[in-house]
Amino acid sequence: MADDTKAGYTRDELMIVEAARQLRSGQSCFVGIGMPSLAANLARLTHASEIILIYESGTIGAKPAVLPLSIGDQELAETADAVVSVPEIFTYWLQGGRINIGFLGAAQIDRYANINTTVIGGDGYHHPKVRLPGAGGAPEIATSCGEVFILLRQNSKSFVDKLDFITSVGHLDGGNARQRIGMPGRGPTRIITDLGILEPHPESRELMLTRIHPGVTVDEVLAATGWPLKVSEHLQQTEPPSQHYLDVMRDLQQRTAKAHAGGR
Amino acid sequence: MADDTKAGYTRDELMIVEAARQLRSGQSCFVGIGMPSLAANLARLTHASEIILIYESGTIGAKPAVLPLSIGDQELAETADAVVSVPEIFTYWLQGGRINIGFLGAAQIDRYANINTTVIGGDGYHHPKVRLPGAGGAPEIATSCGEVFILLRQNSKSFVDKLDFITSVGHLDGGNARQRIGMPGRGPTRIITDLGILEPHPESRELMLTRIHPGVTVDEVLAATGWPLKVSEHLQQTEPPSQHYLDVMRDLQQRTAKAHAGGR
Amino acid sequence: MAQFMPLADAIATHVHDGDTLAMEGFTHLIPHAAGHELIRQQKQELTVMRMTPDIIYDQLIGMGLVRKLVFSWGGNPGVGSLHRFRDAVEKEWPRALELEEHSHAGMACAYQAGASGLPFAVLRGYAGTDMPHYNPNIKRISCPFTGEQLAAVPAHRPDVAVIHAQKADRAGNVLITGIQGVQKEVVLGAKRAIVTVEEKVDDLGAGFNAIVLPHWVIAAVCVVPFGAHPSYAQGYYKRDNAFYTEWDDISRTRESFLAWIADYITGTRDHAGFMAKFNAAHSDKERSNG
Amino acid sequence: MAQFMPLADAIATHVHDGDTLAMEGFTHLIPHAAGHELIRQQKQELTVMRMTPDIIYDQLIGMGLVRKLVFSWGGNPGVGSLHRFRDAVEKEWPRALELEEHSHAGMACAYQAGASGLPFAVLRGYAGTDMPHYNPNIKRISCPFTGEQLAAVPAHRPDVAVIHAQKADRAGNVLITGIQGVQKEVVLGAKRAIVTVEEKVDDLGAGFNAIVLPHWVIAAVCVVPFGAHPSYAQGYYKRDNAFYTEWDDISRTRESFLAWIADYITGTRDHAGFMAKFNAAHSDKERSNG
Repeated sequence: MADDTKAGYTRDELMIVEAARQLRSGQSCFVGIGMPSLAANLARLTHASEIILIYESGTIGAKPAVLPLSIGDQELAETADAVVSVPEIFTYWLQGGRINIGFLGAAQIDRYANINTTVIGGDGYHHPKVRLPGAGGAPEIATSCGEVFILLRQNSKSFVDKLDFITSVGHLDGGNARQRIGMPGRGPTRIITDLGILEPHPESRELMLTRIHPGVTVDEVLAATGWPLKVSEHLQQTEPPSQHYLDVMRDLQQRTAKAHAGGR
Repeated sequence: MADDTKAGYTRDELMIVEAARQLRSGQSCFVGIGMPSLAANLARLTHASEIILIYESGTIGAKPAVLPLSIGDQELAETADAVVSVPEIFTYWLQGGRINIGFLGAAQIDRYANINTTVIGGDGYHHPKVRLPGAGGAPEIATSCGEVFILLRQNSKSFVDKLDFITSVGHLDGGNARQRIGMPGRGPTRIITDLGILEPHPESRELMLTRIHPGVTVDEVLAATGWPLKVSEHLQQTEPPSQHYLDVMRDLQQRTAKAHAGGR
Repeated sequence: MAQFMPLADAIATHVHDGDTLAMEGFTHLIPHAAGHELIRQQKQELTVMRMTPDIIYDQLIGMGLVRKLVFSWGGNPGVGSLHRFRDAVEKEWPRALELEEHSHAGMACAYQAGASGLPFAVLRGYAGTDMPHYNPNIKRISCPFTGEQLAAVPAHRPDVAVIHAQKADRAGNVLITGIQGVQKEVVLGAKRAIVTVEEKVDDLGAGFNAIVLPHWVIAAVCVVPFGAHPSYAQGYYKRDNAFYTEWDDISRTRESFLAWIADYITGTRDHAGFMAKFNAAHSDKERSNG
Repeated sequence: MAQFMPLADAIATHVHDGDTLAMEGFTHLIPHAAGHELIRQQKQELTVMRMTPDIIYDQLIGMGLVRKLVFSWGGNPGVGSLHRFRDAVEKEWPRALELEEHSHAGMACAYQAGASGLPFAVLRGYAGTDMPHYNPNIKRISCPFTGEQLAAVPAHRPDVAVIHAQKADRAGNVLITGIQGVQKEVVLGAKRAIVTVEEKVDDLGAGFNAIVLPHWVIAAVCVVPFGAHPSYAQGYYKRDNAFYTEWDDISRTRESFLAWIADYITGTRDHAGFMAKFNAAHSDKERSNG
């Protein structure tokens, strides 16, 4: 975990706020549990009150007062505009092209934003060192959403030269590879980390560092990346998070902790 | 329409009662509007109280107090165990193999119980003399139900040597033709008419007259059939309808007429 | 995002000459008011699709607005023939009508494929029938695992879907209650969707698992009371079975059909005008019959 | 036709060694009580399928009852790893575990195909991933109209489906309220279905469009209050989030896992016994923590 900075917020907090700031009212957003859910709900509680949150449990337009601990929490069902079956959410809504933004995490990511959530190390798929949970909804989120945001702490274990397994496709081997294999969505358009933001080059689709967070150096980002990361000629600095966003986020996290503590 | 007989019932009434008697409690039955609906509800109100009626509007386990005038009457929705979408009824329930009995009518039928509800006469499909409503649910009812009962007044216009159009398949050109093209259901197992009952020969699948209604002669049936109809060596006579069945049926029809008269 | 607007504006804005249009409703919730408005606005060269083209399409066909019909059952439910449809097919009046003919299962699966963003649907159907001989949009496909031969139909992706529903809330979320037909599929498979509703409410009062179409998949919501008449709206009014029977007479001749349209559709300004005229005429009739 | 019977009888009657079993529930309504009963009855050589094999399958896998797992996401939701699953894959303890691995969309569509009586499902997925290299049940198929390459997966047709729901009426019709997951599909795609419910009622009180599974698609209905614990049942009890966290500790070592099973599962006679023991232990714990 990143340390508290003098600025009064952690790098994780900056990462979440920055992810939230990428979202806009009116967008439909396919959200997983954890950081993506925190970022999307932060956006909903600040500048993007009309954002539409969709969870793969079939809850469409969920407006949870506290963050869900599972993808199918009753809080999601109780606040949703509609609850549909899991097959329907994947066919009519995701594959049907109704989702603007898909939010993904990953265990590993490569320079073309392909991701691995399946196995790491050992002797390949059948005898891995670490067996991860697997694909979940990610392969088709990566395929069918209008665009994909990836939210991931940056270090050389997660940002790797070569994936142990391609679970979900980013830009494959770059260029127009997605179009070539018939993928409707634009794929990952930004990788939001605790150090900065990476975006695919418009032609090669190789990830470039386009923004860097306050207090982070380019060398630090390069050291946290398992390939020779390209840096944009127009590298910009991320806006620090406003106190309002920090307050809303921390309040949401506290409400969540309180609500789930009395679980039994 | 058939005349009243001395027996105190019409041939149409006998046809309906005979169709009802073919059904059993616990069977799931895919029902269309008109005579099949009357027969199936008569069965439900007499010996087969636990029969499960399914209408293509998505109403499963409907128990209408009066007969529906359309396949999607509110009476069906209000009395059903479940109301599902039209795609679901055709995929999960019909194609899913959940229906024991499908009830069909027809404009024309041939000796292998193939049926036509599309076009008659004229210059073929594109310039017919009579344009009929078309297929509706019939082709897949004929394909996927455990077995199919066909309910149809018998005359040489409807029982024809050659169909103008094959809308739904019975036994095609006979023998094991259904199995050959991969149809899961057994197809039409009985044709219930106002003159008798026709059943497919166990091997050739050509329809044979196996039962004849009281007061009907074999010559009369042969004259009402547009091909040289085979007659079973073991031809039997249909049981006359009991007064109880006639009473229940007439009461249902009266209730229906009364309910729908005050329509506006 | 759903915008509330008068029905005339929704039709004018979202339906163009030459569009492919699907107005669905399975006996229940048939969007008749929207059909009437198409006639008032004389939309031309339409391709119309519908599982059960009943009175609503008989009217469009009789007025010559339809170039092509994609369908699976074309009758007057519980009554008999659709005379305008038959006249178009049998006599090419007022114009020839191109047909693309499916089974109900084929249509339902094609709508599902449209909603699912797939180019085609697979079903076990049509085998042995004459239907594929006349419809090139019915093909065979092999299961890559078992080799079983199945049918394939292309997805239905209409330009415009039109449905009727009971309620919309202020945001434009729409609730359908009762027999739901293929309405969700046609809305999600279409490029634009117009929904007419009985009323606008503060709160849909929808329980878990109710059929709610979120506002952001709908282009226009129009409040049109009795918008499904002579079809019905569960919880609002019953099916006008008598009118389905009357339609058999009205539509039987070209003259009586055109007179009825002139009187009731082009002779009224909107659906409220239609309903007022219709109710007045039919209460007179009942009196004269009484 | 649904028969009411004790859960132990339903498992004994309808689940056989070597069966393919799908116990579904998407976070909500996971049939944990039925999973425990499989352990008590030591069913062997099972193939189990489930989109999200969480604690319920971690237990079956840890007890060595599972030969093969068909799945799409194997973690402890909101907590982390499934340690028994990982131990089986990484160390083959207590036995090697064969995997058939899909995406959620692939699993959902395979269940739909099973319910639909089709041999396979089509989806736009898996392209470019390594998943087809390790799962021969992911193939490519061409659209016969557009030529687009899509993915195909075979239908899921388990021998037995097991789900949990809120209510059954006297006839055995079952009502599911809230997040419905793939429960309808798995029941309709299975050869036999066992449904555990919170309670038996005279009248389901189901509105239009509620999720009702009719009695005649179900083999056995078992009244098992708290049958989804530590998952939740909308309207009855909340998710026991604390136990999901505790499971991380319990399941981390083989010894602590086996001790817990001996204590809570094989050491109790049925689910009522389990819940009594569980509640007693956890109220003690809360007291000792307090």
